[in-house]
Amino acid sequence: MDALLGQSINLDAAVLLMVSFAMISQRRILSLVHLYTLQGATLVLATTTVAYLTHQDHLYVSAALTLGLKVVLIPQLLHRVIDRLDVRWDVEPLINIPTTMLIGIALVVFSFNLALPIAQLSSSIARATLGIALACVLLSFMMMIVRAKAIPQVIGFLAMENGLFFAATAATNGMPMIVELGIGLDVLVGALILGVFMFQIREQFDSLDIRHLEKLRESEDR
Amino acid sequence: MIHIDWILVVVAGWLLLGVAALFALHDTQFVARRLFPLGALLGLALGAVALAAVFEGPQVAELTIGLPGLPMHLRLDALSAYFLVVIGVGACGTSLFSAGYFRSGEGTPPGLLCLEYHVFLAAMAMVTLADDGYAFLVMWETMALASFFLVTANHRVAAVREAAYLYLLIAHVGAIAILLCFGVLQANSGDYTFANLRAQHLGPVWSAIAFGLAVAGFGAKAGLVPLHVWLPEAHPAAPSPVSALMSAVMLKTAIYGLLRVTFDLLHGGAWWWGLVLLGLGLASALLGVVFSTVQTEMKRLLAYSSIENIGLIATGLGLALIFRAYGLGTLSALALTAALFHVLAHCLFKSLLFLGTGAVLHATGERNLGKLGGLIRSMPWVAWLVLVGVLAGSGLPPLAGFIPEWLLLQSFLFTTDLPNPFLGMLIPLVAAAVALVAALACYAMVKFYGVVFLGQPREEKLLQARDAAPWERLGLAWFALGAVALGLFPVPWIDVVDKVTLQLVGSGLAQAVHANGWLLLSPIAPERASYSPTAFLGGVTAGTLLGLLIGRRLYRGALRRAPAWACGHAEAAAARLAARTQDSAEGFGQPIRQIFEPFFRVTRHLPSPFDLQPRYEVRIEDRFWRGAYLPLAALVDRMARAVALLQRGRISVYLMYSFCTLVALLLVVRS
Amino acid sequence: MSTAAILAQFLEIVLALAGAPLLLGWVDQWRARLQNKSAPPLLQPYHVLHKLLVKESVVADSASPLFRMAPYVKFGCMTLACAIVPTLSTDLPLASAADAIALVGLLALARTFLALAAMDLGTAFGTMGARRDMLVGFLAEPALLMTLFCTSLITHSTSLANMVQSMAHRPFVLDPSLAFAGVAFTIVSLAENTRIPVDNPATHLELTMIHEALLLEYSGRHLALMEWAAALKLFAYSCIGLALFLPWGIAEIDAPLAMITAVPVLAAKLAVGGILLALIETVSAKMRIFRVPEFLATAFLLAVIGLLVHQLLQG
Amino acid sequence: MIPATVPLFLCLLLPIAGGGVLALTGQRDAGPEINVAFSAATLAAALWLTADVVLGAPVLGLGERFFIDPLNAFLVTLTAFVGCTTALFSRPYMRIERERGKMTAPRMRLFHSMYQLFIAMMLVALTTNNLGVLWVAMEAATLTTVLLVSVYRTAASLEAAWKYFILCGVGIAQALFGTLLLYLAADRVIGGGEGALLWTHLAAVKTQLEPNILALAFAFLMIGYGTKVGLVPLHNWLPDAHAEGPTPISAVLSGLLLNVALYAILRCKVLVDGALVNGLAGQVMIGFGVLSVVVAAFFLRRQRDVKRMFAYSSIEHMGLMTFAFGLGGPIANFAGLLHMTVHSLTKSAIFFAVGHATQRAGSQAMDDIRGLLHASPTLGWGLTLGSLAILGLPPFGVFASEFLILTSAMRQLPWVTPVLLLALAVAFAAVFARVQAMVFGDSNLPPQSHPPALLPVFAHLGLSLGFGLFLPPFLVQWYRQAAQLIGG
Repeated sequence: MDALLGQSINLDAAVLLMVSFAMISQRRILSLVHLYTLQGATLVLATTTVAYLTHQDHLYVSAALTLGLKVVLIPQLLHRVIDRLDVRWDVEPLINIPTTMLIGIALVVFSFNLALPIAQLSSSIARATLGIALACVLLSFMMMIVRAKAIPQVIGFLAMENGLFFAATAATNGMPMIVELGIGLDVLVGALILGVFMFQIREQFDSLDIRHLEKLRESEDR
Repeated sequence: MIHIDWILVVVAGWLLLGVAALFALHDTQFVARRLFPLGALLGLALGAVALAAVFEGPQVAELTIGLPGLPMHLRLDALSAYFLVVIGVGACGTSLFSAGYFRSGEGTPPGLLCLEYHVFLAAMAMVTLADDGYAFLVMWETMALASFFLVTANHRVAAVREAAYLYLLIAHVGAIAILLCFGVLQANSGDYTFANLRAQHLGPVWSAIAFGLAVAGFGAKAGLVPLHVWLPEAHPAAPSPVSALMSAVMLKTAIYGLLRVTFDLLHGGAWWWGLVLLGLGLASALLGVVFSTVQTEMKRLLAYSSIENIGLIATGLGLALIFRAYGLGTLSALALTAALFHVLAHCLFKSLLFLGTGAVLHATGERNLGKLGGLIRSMPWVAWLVLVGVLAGSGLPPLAGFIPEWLLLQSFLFTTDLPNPFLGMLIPLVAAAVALVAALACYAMVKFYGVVFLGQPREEKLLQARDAAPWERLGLAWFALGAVALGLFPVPWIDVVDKVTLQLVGSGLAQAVHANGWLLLSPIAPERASYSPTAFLGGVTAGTLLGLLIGRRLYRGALRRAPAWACGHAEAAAARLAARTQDSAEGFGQPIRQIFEPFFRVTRHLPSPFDLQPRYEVRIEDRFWRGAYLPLAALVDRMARAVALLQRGRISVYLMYSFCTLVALLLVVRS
Repeated sequence: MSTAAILAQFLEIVLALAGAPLLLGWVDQWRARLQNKSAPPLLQPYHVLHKLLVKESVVADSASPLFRMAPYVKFGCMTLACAIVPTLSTDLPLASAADAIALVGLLALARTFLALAAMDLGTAFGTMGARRDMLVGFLAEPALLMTLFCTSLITHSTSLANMVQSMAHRPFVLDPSLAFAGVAFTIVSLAENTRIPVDNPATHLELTMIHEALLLEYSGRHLALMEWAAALKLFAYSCIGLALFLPWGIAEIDAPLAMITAVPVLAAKLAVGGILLALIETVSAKMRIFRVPEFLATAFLLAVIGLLVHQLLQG
Repeated sequence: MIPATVPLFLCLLLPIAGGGVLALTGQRDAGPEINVAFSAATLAAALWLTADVVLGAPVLGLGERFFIDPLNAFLVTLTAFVGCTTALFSRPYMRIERERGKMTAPRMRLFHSMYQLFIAMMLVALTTNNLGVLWVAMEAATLTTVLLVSVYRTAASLEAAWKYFILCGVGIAQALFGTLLLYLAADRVIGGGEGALLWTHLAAVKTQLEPNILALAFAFLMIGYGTKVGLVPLHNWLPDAHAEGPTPISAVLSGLLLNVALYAILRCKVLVDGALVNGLAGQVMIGFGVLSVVVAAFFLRRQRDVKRMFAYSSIEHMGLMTFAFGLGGPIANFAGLLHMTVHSLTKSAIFFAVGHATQRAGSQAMDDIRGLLHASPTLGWGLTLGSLAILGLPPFGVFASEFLILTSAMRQLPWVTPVLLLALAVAFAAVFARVQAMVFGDSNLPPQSHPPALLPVFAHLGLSLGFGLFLPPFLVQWYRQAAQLIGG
């Protein structure tokens, strides 16, 4: 039974990776949010499994925290923003999607190879997951690079944070409570601030296209 | 208390004066009439103490300020004492003059000027005392900074600002070179005290590098070609007493540094070092003198002449290095004596000349030679005192300017003793060039004096020019007397220089000179060469008196005053047309300009026959400016433009940077 | 120093002061002869000096004391110059006061004063003359110095007396460096003494003047002293040349009596030299002012080449 | 005898409380004064704490969660001090901003409370012993400053804040991953639980930590915290944030935040150096340092906006410090710490002066600022001396530290020294040309409604001058201990 659960964590990891790829390929912002929610749910699942397997009660707390934060609160927030500003579609990303996918695969290989020696040393139940977590982080990073609008960028940011969180729980059986709490708080505040910002950006530039945010630069003249 | 303590007291006194001035920021009377004379007294004291210290052994002191583990080491040996004397002499006269000069306070409040002025003096004194790299650099840069603020005293004028900027920039670059030089000298021992630097005996390559860095660093301050461009800009920009100090004293601190590093810390070197210095010195001397003859602005003219004199000093140093490299101690001492003598002589007459221009500037408000003239009638005091400076500056006997040139030429005549035939062939050419420089300097000086003080006033207002104030006369007289005394009685001063040469090259001229009394200057042996200024002066005076006797006593020919004849153009002369028909500054320099055309970058504007207002204009520029400096600035700009492309405002690109850096770093740590 | 030395010194000065105008007269006479003119009497210069000294001297009212000082100073300088050049004897008290370099300095001093005095009035021709004179000077002085250096390199001394002495004592050899120096020296002395082809002492055309332009404003005793000083200068130059390049017949420290023979020898040398000078002035034409620098530069180069040749042969 | 934890908690809780109080009262007229009061109180507490640490042993607080040794004690003092002077400066500055209508009552409230919280977060980051909490505090400090930078709500400030947030957020996320890896490594040695994140425990076992993991961890930490230090090429947020935020914030960003980030890197470097023998961390830092110095120097050449220019100069100096710490060794570390101090003091002083100047000119464009010396001599001299000091002219402290850095560079990697010196020369030429144009000449600047707060400027410059001329022995001792801790 436990062995099965142990493998289920790897399954969750695989799901997370898939979701990250899906995010890269996804143009519709609404479905991006859904994907993000799905990612959060997978995270909750993984956390509770680890908690159960390693009998660390504080992981239940952090699982609950994740649930509240990343499955309920932040998606709600994003939905509200999307409704208010009604941005449904992202414009064409800066690099076209097939290319991005190819780069993404390369990244996955890279991060696995990077995490390999560590995985062998890791004492945790799911040692393979570290590479996947790293891959998720890098993929979301790339997503932030290629997306041209504010909201997808933010979602990328949050997804990256998810990857980190997954690494924290799955690969190291959870960080100390206080840190988890702190991280959670920061994410929450950050998300709120971002929400506020997007409204302000909207009213300043009446668009969320971050290509408008290129005023501050080095002048070419002289 | 030993001498070094007294010197520190003087320095502290100067600083106190400066601080005191801050409390009377706008009280010109108090600052000028009370503080500056006190500063002059302190300068006199400094000179006296230092003079006494020359004959003492080295004295050390430590100030517990500076870096942890590296307190400020100070050391007073013959070399530093000698330059302290120069500083004292220069400071004394200049402060006396300034007491009368700072009337209006040029742009900046007089109190502030006073502070900067005295900090400048103190820093120069401390530079010569510093005995470790850190202290030296701190004082060196403080000196540069103080002088920079003095130069910008009149910062409302854009040209002044630019000049000051250029000055500080080059000074800073020079300081960087010096820092690197010390870095090489310490040979990875991590100890920057001069004692340690002296103890390190570097290999030929590294010591050559150190020497090169020293020449670059100190050359930038001294105004050696090609780092001289700041000098003709900054000197005219500064208030005249400051120009006097910078030209007469500050440049000498650079010479001090060069001596300290090359002779003391590096213990001399290969003969080609001397050749390098010789070449640079000659280039500077020639360029300086040629440019000074064609200037049309009196302070620029003097500034270029400073470049020339520094060049001659460097030539002497180079020759000394060559002799030293071949172990010819006495000859090395001879060349070195020439250089050191020149240091004081130049300090005297150049201060005199700059202060003179200051007086003229205040009386007429004109710095353009084309608008001056005939001032000997309205300002006799200044004119006659400056005449002394002019004669000394032209290197004419029996004044102070002649002796260093005499000694230098003497030391050239001994190069037949050199084992190196190549040098033997080279040196005559150098000697010829030096002779040429000396003659051209005379030309420039005659131009300066003739155009400013002689002839007809070129402007109406010059007739109302008021003569210098008593304090100013005092300052001028101080230097004039110095120039005469040093010229007439060189032998006692040779004793002083002797101590320095003993320290640096291990031999001196004192015995040889003393062998034939203190009136006859004969460095090696009387049958070889001798010169007695007093007898010379006596001879000329006797001849002059004879002339007077014949002209005035034997024949009592009457004397009648009449308008100038001017080949029958008397009425023209009367109608002040003469003022226009006499030679202008351009005119007087024109032959030199034609002969040395390749030196200059000349841009002419000639009037065409159809011009309604015909205009003739010649602008003369330094080739180095367009040749070296502007391209350098352009290069920096190009690189800056390239770098600026990094930051184009697009956040995705920024993220890309981070991403790539991360991946690259991961690859690095992985491998 | 011995009484003989003092005597020699005195004799020299007197001889110079007295003989200089005579030499001038001699040269003028010969030039006239060579140019088929009726020659002025030999003593003409004395007459001129006397006349000028008697006349009242007119000084411009705008003239400063410098203007009136200059003639005396120049006269003094030239007197000293004649005093330190060994003409009769090499045993001169004043010789140690100024060596070859100082001699050049002395000449420069005189020149400077003259130029300043000429600029004092600010007349067009005066300043022009000053400029030209300085132009000649800044090339002639180094050349002169170099020629002197040639001999001092040979004699290892810069004190004129010793130079002459050891030149006289060394076995007679044809020294190429001396040849170069000699030619250079001739050119320089032509220029310095305002002779054709550089300048024409007898000209009355202001625009071509160099030396004369400096004297335009002078009259009476001032002019007289100026002329006399010019004569002294010519005398001094001739003596230097003769002493250095034909040093024989000059009395020495150990032989004061030789002075008695030295006087006629010197007179003979000067006579020949004067004739040669007149000859040169006759056969050559005055050159345009801006050719003069080239002319002098040649002299300068010749002198330097002389130095180099010496180095080449010695070292 | 009062336990040393009392001042510690005082100096942590005071600013937090201040944040709370000002969140309620910040909009009042007395807001600035309250701000100053709390900052002053914090400073007092910090001094007390420092005194305890310097006199006695390192302090552990709240179990082992907090840890004060000379290294962070000196940074705590510095932070509290600059925080206090900046509060003093912002008093007249923000008043004028409000009169100009650039600030409104709610914004004043936001500004003041966030200011206090920002100080609090940095103090937490400095004093905590838990690397996780360090990360949390850094993130929190970022969030507060994001709000502070965007306080004007102008398009430019929003853009700046957005970039700041995204870039630093992403960066700091990498730092979290690095921390995670550290935890992973420690997990294997001292087992899980909170102990595995306490720096003291990690430092105790640093030699046994798995080198591979630590190498990776350091890469992530370097990127993460390096972004906040503003190392090229991660620096892009820095000039914008400095230029567009209120000047007091530019002052504390340059003067404090960058230091704290560098402090975080140093703490991690200690561990990595313990685990890795090949001194990889040092080499990486040297690389980043040199790159930053050189690139920043050339950036300086083309600046038009005064605050932007001095932001780049901050990049240059942080690069220099990073380089120094990368070199390691007692002298270099000492020099780095000294440089940290004098740079904070001088740079914040410059920003104070610049703030007043820009307010008078009503523009940040340097072409609009003319003749400061003429308009207000004290202000002009403040800016002039400050710039000369930051450009490394003696007798100011920056020269001393730069001298030490360069000389130790000459010993350890001679080939780098000329490069650095060249960059410094370029920076000098660039900055001084601009400053000179601003201070000299005639001015057209209108008078100001409130007297400028020049006390902070000259207090800082005075200190910087003092550090250049004479370091009191106890200070030297203190620096030495700190340098020791960084692994001198």
